[in-house]
Amino acid sequence: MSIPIVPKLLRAHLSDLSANNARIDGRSQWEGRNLVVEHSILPRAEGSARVRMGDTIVLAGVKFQIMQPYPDRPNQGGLMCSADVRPIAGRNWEAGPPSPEAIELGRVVDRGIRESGCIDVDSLCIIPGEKAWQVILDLFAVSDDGNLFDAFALAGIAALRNATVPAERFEVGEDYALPVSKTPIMCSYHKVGGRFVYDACSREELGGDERIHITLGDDDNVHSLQKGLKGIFSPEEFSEIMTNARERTKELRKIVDSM
Amino acid sequence: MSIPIVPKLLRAHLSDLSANNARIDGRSQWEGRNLVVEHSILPRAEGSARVRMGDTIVLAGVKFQIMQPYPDRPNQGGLMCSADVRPIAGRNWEAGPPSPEAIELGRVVDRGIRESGCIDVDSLCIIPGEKAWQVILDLFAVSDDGNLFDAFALAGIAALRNATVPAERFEVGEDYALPVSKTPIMCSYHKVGGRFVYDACSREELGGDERIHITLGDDDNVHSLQKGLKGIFSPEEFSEIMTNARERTKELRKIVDSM
Amino acid sequence: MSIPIVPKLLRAHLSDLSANNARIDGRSQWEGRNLVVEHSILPRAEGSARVRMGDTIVLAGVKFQIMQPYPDRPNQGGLMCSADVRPIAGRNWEAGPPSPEAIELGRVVDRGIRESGCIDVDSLCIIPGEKAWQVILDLFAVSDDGNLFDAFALAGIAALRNATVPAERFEVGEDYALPVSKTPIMCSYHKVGGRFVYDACSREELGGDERIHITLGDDDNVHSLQKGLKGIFSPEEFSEIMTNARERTKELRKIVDSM
Amino acid sequence: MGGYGDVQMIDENGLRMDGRSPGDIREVTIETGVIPVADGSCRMTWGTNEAIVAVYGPMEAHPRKIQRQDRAVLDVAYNMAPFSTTDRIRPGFNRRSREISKVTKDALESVVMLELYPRSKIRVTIEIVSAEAGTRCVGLTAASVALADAGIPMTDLVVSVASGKINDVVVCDLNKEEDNYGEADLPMGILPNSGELVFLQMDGDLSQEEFSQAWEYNMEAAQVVHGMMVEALKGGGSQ
Amino acid sequence: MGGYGDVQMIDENGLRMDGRSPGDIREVTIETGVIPVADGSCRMTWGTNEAIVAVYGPMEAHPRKIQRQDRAVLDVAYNMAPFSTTDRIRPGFNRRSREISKVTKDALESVVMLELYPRSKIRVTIEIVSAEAGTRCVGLTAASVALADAGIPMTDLVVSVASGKINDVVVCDLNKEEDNYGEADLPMGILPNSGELVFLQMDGDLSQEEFSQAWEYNMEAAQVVHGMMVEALKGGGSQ
Amino acid sequence: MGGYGDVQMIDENGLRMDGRSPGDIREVTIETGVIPVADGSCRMTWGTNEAIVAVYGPMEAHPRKIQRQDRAVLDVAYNMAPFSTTDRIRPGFNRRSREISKVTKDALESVVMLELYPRSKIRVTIEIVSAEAGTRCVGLTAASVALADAGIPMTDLVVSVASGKINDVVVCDLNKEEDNYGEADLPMGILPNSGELVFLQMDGDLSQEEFSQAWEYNMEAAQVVHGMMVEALKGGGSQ
Repeated sequence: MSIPIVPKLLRAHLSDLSANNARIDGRSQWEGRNLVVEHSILPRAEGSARVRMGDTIVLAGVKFQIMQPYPDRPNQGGLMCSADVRPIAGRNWEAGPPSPEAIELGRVVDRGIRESGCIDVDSLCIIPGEKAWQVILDLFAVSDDGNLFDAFALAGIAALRNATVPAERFEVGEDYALPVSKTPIMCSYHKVGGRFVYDACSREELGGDERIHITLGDDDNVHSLQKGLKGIFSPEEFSEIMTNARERTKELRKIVDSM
Repeated sequence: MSIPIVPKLLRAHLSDLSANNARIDGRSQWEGRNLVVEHSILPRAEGSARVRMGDTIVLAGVKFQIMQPYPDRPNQGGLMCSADVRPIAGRNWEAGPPSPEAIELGRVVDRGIRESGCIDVDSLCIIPGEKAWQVILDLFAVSDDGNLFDAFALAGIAALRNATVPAERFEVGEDYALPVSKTPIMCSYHKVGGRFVYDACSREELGGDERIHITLGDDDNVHSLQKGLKGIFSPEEFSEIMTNARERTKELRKIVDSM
Repeated sequence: MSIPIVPKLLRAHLSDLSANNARIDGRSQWEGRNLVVEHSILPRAEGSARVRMGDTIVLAGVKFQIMQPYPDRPNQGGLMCSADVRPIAGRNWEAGPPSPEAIELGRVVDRGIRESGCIDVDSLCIIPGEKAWQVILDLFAVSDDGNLFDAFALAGIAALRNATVPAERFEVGEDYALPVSKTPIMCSYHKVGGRFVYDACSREELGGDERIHITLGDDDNVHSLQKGLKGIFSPEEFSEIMTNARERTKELRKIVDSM
Repeated sequence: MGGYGDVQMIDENGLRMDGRSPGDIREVTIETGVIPVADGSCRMTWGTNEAIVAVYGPMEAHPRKIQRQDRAVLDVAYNMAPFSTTDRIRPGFNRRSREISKVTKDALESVVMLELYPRSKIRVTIEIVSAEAGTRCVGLTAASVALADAGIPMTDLVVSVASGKINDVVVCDLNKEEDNYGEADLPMGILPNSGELVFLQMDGDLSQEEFSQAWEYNMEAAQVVHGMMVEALKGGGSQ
Repeated sequence: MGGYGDVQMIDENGLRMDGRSPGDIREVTIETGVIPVADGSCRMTWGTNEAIVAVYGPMEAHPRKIQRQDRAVLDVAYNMAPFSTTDRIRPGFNRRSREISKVTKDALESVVMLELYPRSKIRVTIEIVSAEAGTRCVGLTAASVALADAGIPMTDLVVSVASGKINDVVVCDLNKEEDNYGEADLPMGILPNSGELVFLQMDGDLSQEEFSQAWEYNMEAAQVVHGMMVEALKGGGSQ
Repeated sequence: MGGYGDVQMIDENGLRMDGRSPGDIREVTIETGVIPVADGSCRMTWGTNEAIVAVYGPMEAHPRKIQRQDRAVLDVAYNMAPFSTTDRIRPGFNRRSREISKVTKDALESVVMLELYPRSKIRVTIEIVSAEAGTRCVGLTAASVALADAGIPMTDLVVSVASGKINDVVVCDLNKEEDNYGEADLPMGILPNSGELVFLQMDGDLSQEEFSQAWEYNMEAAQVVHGMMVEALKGGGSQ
């Protein structure tokens, strides 16, 4: 990703807004953007979802491959999560090998899903020691207006819950729905104008400081955290966003679970 | 390939020549350059050819490997065609991974040969499902004075017709001549000074517009087409060069078939 | 490696010193820097050594993998030697794929060790045709104040002599000391101010010309030579440094053999 | 081309397995303004193909060495998303995509009025998120719509269509099953107002008569699709 | 996290297999000035982890396009040497190392006073030559010592520590065996003077109560390590 | 080096399998001006080795950061074509080729009068289209002929020859079969007028006496080849 120069004016403007408890697009501190989650939208994928949060749009597609289990875990399949932000998604994203930003994106989303244990890797075994399913979750950004992390995480879990194991095509039995037992949800907070806000848009990302990503599970357990970018935060600030994340993840989980 | 800046003077000069039905090296519109085709010139290759068209010189070498057939085609071997234009061939060709120009070159020549069906991939089977020959045709530019496409295609089919399957070295029977049942021939046309000419030299390529490559088989059937570079052409222009290609490919096929 | 511009002043200074039979750090023509060789310093490696020559510091680590022997040499294991000079070692070393300088370093050190026959590759066989040990020697520069070649070669042979074959961890028998039957030693000479000196420091490398690397075995046999960098030398000059190398390698071999 | 086996793909009435006549194309939808952050964009479905295209620019061309004093540079990338095909595609370098990017760029450069924007860059990114057969045609057509949506002046739109051959019959716009058994493929990029061409590829085996028929089908189909493009550009418009 | 199996890692007295109490850290040593040719350096051992860090700069930033008019750029690379682990690591590109390099850079940029050196570059190279568990913490902590050793002004040192969970018990600073069976890992980068954070990651499974306990352990351990860092910087000093 | 087995490569009369005496070289041919578009070129066959070399320049060195104010930069690449060996070589990065490119460049820089062309670049490309044994020597020798053919001033030509050892006998210029069983290889790059060296490598096992013999053979062979180089440069000449 090419790094845009941050105009001082934008930072000053965001500070002023923040001092008046306002945001650049009129939202309140903890308010998310308009959210639309759709599934089954990619004809060639075994599971798919499209998430739109304001002007941020992402796709997620699930594909399956047959792998040989690792010798020390003969009964387990695998989960691979790959995030790609290609130049289509915004003028600052460039072609070429994955940027550090894209690598971080993919790894943070991967950890949230993986560590929640929502996919039981033992259930992916076909023949112990010989064949197992590898689930591949590909996250794809269409339009980046900020907070790709949450959009990817949401599309990812929605696509997994939408996925069918293509056993017939691989001639190893009948198709069945991929068992996904939990619904990990990520919420991201950016420090903008000196305070943290939920679901930053791209201008807030551009003129802001550090961001914190929190993934919580069905029982409010913490599955993944990540602080990104330059910035210092206090335990009190963290406590405040963690409290918000507990509420917000519940709301989002309802949307995914009802699909 | 580094892209040379096209001098406006050259374009103007080519236009003037064209208006007078002339070309920069004195040839007529459909006239090819001096052509020499030699074979058996590379001691380590199982088949080889050298083609010289004016100051353009290329080599083609055929090597064989044993591959496992693809599961869905257990009786078939494979053909791989790879074109490399390294810095030796001209001052604008640079080292590094293959340029878009070199990739296009290799793929267009490959398609012409492959789609003609001149190599019967079923004849490359050694043991069904286990072993088959992979034929590898490597095209190598020594001197690029324009129209590498035709030189590569001609050297490629000549080298294939010159090739011996090295069964003894691989301990799978006796050596035999690679069966090549047809002789696909490519003819290339560049738009220079507003009209198409056959077998452009490098100055014509530099000061010209689009190019069209036509590969015809023994029976005049079309096996491959490609339009390259910026430029617009009419159905009538295409019809004219197709007519020319039907004549010219017959002449070139005679040269190859008589070797 | 980024190439620093050589200040003419440094070259002139080195010439003056040379004319007075002196060196920039006060040593005589054939005098090496302070040398410390330590072993067993890397807890995760099966064999290791640290060499400090003046302000040049390197590490060597030996790891083992199980490989399938090559079909034509079913009773042989393998030796792989890899040298990496990462940005930690000096301000002119840069990240990225290995530079030509680093490739040359690794290959020259590799040849000296390999060609001496100090490792009997037949002794690395576990099950003929099925399993054999691959010995991997990784050379790692911590601080480059010149003459990484000799430091790497010395650390390399010391680490190999320190190595234990981890047969128990791989469940193929009991651990045993890697048999290393010989002690090849490299000595390097740089032309500085018009004459060759032994064990150049980085300022001598920077302001000098060509370098010559000589690896001699236990019986003074020559196992590897390499001339690097721009420069012309006479047979007489070569004869002089070869004579010196015969003396110096004996001294260094004593240090390694006594460990 | 595949072309092996003796699967019957044309019935006794001359109709294809999906009910189309030889000259018919699949269902097509076109939508503009689908990427809010882009200067122009287009989503096009064609059968179960889906291409999404973004246009950014004209913007500053950097690094400066890629700038041209007398015109804009056009940066065109065609890519297939990992989930766009039955077997997942590994991201990364790919000779096929490089070649399609190049010929698509060659076609678009023939119509975009680059000389209006010296020293600048226009970036066109074509992403195939669902692939059936004929993705290069869908991508090129959608790209010309996205350029128009971005307000970039062009001498004409480009309509790209392919015809081919199955069971020795020439047909227009092969679908996936037809493509598996196809004996030839002739994609063209057509300027609908003049009937001229900016893009042409072909592989397989076509006699001169078959070739003429395929050419004709493409020319006719281009007019049909062109109508839909114009309609979409009237109705949609970038946000 | 691993977390499978029912190996018992805590004894009846609440002590761990290496005799530590839940809140104890492993043995730590810190040495500065260990790389003669660098502007600042640090070798830190932590259990059988060993990190070596070199700092070069401030120096000219080139190529010029990476320069910033109002501050220095900080170039941070974290890498594991091939012989640092039981199974050899192949040199080359590695997504894990790229991510750790990025978050380490993000943490250090939060304290280094980059605005003092416009248009220049400071390069920090972290090499793990022996890895046990917690290498990213050791690398970040050693990097802040090496920066101080190079005389680069910082608003505070960074101390990085991780706590985790084994056998459903929260413990500080997992060693290798504990890590193999660990159920969670919470590394933090703490400013010892203010108790604020510049680095935070976590993966695994922690209830809100467990999370608070792990957080607390890290805060306490940071004070212990901070004392040793200050001591090393007094005693050692760059050559 | 191989060096295993007990194949007899020297007969009772001290002759080698191809009839040569120990000090003899294989047949050599040299031709200049073989690449019409290059500024200088050379084709050299040596046994069944064939090297083709092109020289381009002096020309503008770009990007500007590679320029040197006081001399030309010399860009040297050695490469083996895919069909040059019994087993096909995959194109692409190759540590062996990189090293040979570097030592060849080091050798040529020692004789080319680079200071005559400040800020410019001279490009030397060596392609081995048929390989037997000793390709680096053939490439270096042919490169110095191609540079002369391009009219680039040099203080001397470079002649490169290798001697080795088979069956414990030192012989000059190993052919392919000898190389398979060879016990040592000593390639040298010799200035024929002064007897000085610009290139030296060696691997294998040579006693000090054997080493002296191999050295002597190389010096003698260099004079023979030098005569042929001078002859070719008189007769041929670039187009």
